[in-house]
Amino acid sequence: MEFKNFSLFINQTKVNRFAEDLANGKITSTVCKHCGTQYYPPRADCSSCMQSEMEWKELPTQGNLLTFTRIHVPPEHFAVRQPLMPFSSVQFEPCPIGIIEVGKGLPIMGWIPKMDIKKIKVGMRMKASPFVLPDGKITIVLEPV
Amino acid sequence: MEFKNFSLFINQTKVNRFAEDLANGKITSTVCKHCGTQYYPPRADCSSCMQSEMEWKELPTQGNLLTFTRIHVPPEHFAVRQPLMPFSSVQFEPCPIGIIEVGKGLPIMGWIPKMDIKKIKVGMRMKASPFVLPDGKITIVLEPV
Amino acid sequence: MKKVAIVGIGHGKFGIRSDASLRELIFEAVKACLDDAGLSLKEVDSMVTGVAGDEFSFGIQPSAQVHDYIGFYPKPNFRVEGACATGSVALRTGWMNIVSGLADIVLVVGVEKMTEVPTSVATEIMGRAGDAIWEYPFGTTFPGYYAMIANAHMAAYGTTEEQLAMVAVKNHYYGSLNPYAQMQKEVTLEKAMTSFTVAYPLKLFDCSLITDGAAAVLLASEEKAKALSKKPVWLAGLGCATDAMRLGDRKSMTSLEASREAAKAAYKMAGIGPSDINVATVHDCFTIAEIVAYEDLGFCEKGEGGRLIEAKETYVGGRIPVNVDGGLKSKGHPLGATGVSMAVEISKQLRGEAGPRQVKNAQIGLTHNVGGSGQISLVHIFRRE
Amino acid sequence: MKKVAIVGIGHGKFGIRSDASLRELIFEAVKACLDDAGLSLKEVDSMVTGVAGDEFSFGIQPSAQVHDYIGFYPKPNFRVEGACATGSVALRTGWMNIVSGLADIVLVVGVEKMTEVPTSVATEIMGRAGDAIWEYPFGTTFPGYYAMIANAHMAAYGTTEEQLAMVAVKNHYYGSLNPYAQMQKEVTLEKAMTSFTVAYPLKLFDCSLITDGAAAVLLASEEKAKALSKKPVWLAGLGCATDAMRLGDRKSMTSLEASREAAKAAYKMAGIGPSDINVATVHDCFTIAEIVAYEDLGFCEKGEGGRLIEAKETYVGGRIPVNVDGGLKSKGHPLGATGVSMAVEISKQLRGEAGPRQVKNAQIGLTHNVGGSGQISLVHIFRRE
Ligand SMILES: [Zn+2]
Ligand SMILES: [Zn+2]
Repeated sequence: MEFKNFSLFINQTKVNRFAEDLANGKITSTVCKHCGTQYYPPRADCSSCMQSEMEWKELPTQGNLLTFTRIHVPPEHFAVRQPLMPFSSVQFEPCPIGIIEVGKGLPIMGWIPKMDIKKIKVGMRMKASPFVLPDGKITIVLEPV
Repeated sequence: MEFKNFSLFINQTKVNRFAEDLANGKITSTVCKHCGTQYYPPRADCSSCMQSEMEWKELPTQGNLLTFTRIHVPPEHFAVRQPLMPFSSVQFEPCPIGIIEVGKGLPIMGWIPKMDIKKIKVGMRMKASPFVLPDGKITIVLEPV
Repeated sequence: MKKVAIVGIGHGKFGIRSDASLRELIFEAVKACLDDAGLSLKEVDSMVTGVAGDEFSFGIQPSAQVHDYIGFYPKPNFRVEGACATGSVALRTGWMNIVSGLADIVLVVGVEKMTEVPTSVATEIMGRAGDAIWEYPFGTTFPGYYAMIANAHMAAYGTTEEQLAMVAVKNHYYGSLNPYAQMQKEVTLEKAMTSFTVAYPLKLFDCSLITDGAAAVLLASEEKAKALSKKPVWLAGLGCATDAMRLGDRKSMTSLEASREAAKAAYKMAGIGPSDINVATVHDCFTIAEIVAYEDLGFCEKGEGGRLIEAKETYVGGRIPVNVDGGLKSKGHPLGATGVSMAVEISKQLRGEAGPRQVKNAQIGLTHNVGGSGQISLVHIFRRE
Repeated sequence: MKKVAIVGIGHGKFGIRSDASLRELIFEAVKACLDDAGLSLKEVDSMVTGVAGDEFSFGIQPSAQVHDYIGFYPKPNFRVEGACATGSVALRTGWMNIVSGLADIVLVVGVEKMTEVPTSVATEIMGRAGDAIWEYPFGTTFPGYYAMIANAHMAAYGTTEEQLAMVAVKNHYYGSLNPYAQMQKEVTLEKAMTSFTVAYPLKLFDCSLITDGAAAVLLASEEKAKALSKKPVWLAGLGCATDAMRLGDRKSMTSLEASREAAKAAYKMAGIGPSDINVATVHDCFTIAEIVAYEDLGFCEKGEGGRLIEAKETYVGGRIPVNVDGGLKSKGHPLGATGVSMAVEISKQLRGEAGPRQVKNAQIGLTHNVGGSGQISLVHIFRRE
């Protein structure tokens, strides 16, 4: 699984294992072996202690919604005329997105495909899961628990 | 005739009449009505006197070759796999380009489709002419006189 | 520390400028600026160019397009960039040029030519002003980032969609009085409230525009400024700060820490506080951004921004007039030009030349300019004396 | 004027770094730089980031990727750009930061991640570093611009293709002694002469490479430098100048006026002349560029550059050793990093830490960094005391 299948643009990073893990059903973070700081999105280097020995660790997947939106005017790669726009059921119903906090300083961004925007509330409990799109790309979805 | 047919990227400029003139067989410059400075490439504004009233004037077309090259590793828009690479006869014979000076401070860049690179010499007398490509794009060629 | 003043201002027409290229837009602003200062380019020592996007300028080193076209070479000029705060980064760099002794008179220009690329491409370029690796894959856009700030702010403080729309109503009103503004018509609260959703809850009238435009200011050392100008506008405080790249990594989702830090630095340097400001231009790329700016700059308490606009305290005549040039919202937001345009407007106000938008006896003004979704923020404070 | 010194240097491995992203490359250089200085980021006041291309960094405000990843926020950081001279623009801006009094310790970083885009796209991006409107439509590339300079120089002064190749031979030799260089093998004159033509008359070995890499330096005020460092390297002269955008509009086709002007300013500020320089890194994006630089910097008379390399006067032990770190040619040329990398190398030389490449008792060094096809040039002079 190439990292680009998640990131769209970039394939070359020391944390490209993330996409592989995602394809295997896991949302992973990195933890600094020296000072214990945990990073999501994962980082290959620790900005707390400037060391670069990290280990991979699966994240908790449940947390409270920090915020959300639904983008009706999408950028180039998500234009509605493109068949690949993820989770777009009808032309004028793009999918909401949001950010949940699964631990202190551990925010997970994801699509919220199953919810009416009016029913999404800041603070609601949600769960993050990997999701493989029909075109082979891989991403993350959030749903209420 | 859209300016982009000459410039490839940009259509929006105060001097877009240049492409129109080129399509009509003329290489044109602008001349400042206040101080008489002549500009090629044409400019809508005079950097000598900071005024913006210009008139269009056809350029002399003959001059001495200032320099030249032949680019064998072309950029994206001129890649040999593209059918539009101008004046490319065989895959490994891209066309030379050069700059002639048709007056003090009036350099014209152009393709030199008819010459063997070994026969091109700095200082040789050449003539510039507009040239319409098969795809409708318009450019400038240089040939010895 | 040496003193630096603005001794010349120039502003081109903002809008969809399909008549002009980037370099031609700059020429208009530079010409106006030199005329205003009564100087020629020969007297200028150095230059700083603010352009936010290579992809908008069709090439790296857009600064070369500028120094070539206005004929400034061989003197120093280079580009600075801080996304939408680029113009203020240019001003900061121009100030450093003079105070460090490298130059006495510096031309600071900002420009962006955004409408030559298709709107969806412009939306993508700006969407990647968040984190291109970790946010953009979720289809994020500029309105999207600020919509997430809006939803968090509404949940935390009860800010309403009406209050957001009230910012649009104010800024369109003042835009209608600014001949350089892209939008020169007023909008009603009802029209703003019923416009289509761009990124929930932000509607069309909550969003600034995609704009072509340029602005320029001439900076001078104290000695030169006093010799050259009857109405120098002194740069009294500078602040610049940064924040995490991704919204989710920020200390707060309802304020911009970079703005709070930049404001703190600028107030400290100027030796004043928020209540001393007579007029301000703040970064209203979206209506929620103006409300958050009220709070981050100390014009009201945290969470009170919505109520500040509701009480019309940011109109001329109110407690603290904000964006009475129309703001990014109505004047337009050509990324690299915006910060310089803000300095032009505050200079007009402090000189008493703002016409129907004039804040009476304005002595101290402030500009606030944010890049990306808050990764950088710059605050500048200007004084008449 | 206040004095500023380099008190820390850091250099990542240059090359095809498909193992690392832009932000990860920067981390390597910053970590090495802090370790060298014996400082932590907490003690650094401000930062300047040099990145040349948005299209290489996949987004505007690449500086935010940097301050986010190394955890530098909320302190000031922004991007500067001058095409291939970006790294030197960053150094100049860092210097201004300190001398203007805004900061005492400034981290200056330069980075470019160029190999993630296809080579033809990289070639296009750099081709548009000339005039995208008036030159690129003729299929111009970076090698193409310098090839035109080469043909003009050869016609005017009898410079030969062999002399060009001799620059490559020298720089590959020194690259083989530099563990951070992209190419670490020597090349023979015959091999260089028979490599394929990239842009007539420039052959493969006349051209620098497409490179990923990062470098960093820490600048400090005089007081801090003396307290922090046993071997501060003083920035004694700065020069920055510009030129017309298009080759055809230049006063000369055989020299870079921007370099001549920048050198004049730097020599004047340092109070020295070309013959005082013990070691130099010059902008050899192409072999002809190094020969032209010899002349523009005053290391030889106009037109004598070819003969200077032929006489091996720019080797260690020669009259003026140039690019004894391998130069852009062999070390690689990650646009935004190059100028910072040059400052790192000169610092090593002046500290006496250049190992097998050391110029004996080097006291005064010079860096020369050109942007685009000569639209901007920066010259910096460094002293041991
Ligand atoms: Zn750690
Ligand atoms: Zn004129």
